[in-house]
Amino acid sequence: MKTPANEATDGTLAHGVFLFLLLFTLWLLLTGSIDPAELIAGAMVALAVTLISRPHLNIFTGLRLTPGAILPFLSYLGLFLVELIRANLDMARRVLTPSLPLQPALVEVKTELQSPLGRLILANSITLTPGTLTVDVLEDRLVIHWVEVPPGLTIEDATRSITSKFERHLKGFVK
Amino acid sequence: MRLLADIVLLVGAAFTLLGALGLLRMPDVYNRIQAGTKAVTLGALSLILGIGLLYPQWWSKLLVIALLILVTNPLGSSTIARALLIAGVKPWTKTPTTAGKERES
Amino acid sequence: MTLTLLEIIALAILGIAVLLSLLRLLLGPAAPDRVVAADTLSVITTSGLVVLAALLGSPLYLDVALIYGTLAFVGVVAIARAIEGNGS
Amino acid sequence: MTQIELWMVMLLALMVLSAAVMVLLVKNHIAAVAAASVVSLGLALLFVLMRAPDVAMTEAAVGAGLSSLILALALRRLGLWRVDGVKTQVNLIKAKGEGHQDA
Repeated sequence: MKTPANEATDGTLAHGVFLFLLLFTLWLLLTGSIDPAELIAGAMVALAVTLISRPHLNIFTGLRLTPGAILPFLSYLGLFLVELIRANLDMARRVLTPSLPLQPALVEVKTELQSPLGRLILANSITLTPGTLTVDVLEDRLVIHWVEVPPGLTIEDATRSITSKFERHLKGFVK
Repeated sequence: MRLLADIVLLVGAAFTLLGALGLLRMPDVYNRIQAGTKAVTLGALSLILGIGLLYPQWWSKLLVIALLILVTNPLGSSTIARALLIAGVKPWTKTPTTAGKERES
Repeated sequence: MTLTLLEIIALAILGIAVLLSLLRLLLGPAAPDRVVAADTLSVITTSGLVVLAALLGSPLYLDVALIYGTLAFVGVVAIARAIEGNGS
Repeated sequence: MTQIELWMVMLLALMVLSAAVMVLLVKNHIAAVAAASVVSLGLALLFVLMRAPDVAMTEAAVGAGLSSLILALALRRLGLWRVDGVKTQVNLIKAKGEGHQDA
């Protein structure tokens, strides 16, 4: 899916190629056959969609399309799956405890990611990890609803314990 | 193979049930969104994994459905939560606390 | 396809989950609770459609799940935009 | 139709009927839109159980997507949405002693 051949610094051509490959892969997955007619039709449709939507679709420009981005992406996926399962066990424990151990509050954390795509992935990851739900994104801060807030919490503590572990990996492949 | 797929299906159904139970038991809207989103997402993913073990020839379409659920479900929940916060629904707190930097909206 | 005991149990658990979410939809003290319950029900239904496709043994039914998942998301976002109000 | 499918049809019929009755009874407009989308969800599942995937696809597209989109955007344009229990709104229904808390 990554295009190691395209290391263009400005990124427009590389991102166009990335969008084309993404749409073409989606076509292949949906049809589920590698008949030559299907391949040609899929390539034409994907090319048309890429050409039409590329000037208006800016969300993928946040991606870093270098070969070194693959390793952080894979380690991010691994961390995300582990956190997803931990979140569910944690939520199961809370739901099944008769007294409902909850101490919810809204907290704000800072993020260092600049691009909209990076913030989108970060917000999605936070929503699926233990006890947290992204409520709003304001400039470089995220408003988070936290199920169990430890007493005496500052914004740096919250940033460290919620976003840092994802940002370390995310910085490798998004801006 | 059949046994493994059945166990994965059972785990998925159990997580979905936990999500629905959380939806029923939690005290306010934001906590309900949390319980519903997390448990139901993992439940749907493992149900799809179990079906993929039963019918390996369907993997491509099942992969698309799994990615769709993984992307859209947290986004939809966050959108609802944001809309409720903008509309002025206050989150429930057990005791008035100054923990965290609370937001006056 | 013939079902094993474990699969029947899994189906029954899914049915109970649908019933509990439906209960929250019917009881929900205020409108936001009902919206959240409808959202959760739509995701449970998407996975339920996949299970039904396996039960009926035809990949045609997977397309229904795909379309349903996409359009339920669109509906949820539209409802959320309505809750936000007219840009106030 | 096997025994299991019969049980599923009964569950779905319960779901569709109760959601449809709720659309009529509930006072809040957005809650009614959400309940209407649940009705079309149950109908799509029923069509799948009756071996009609094309009808189910259309029902899913129109019922879950388009109708809730159009209704929600119309409600937004009309400004008919109020969150219960905030703002300065007096909850008249609750004051009269009826069961619903919806405004």
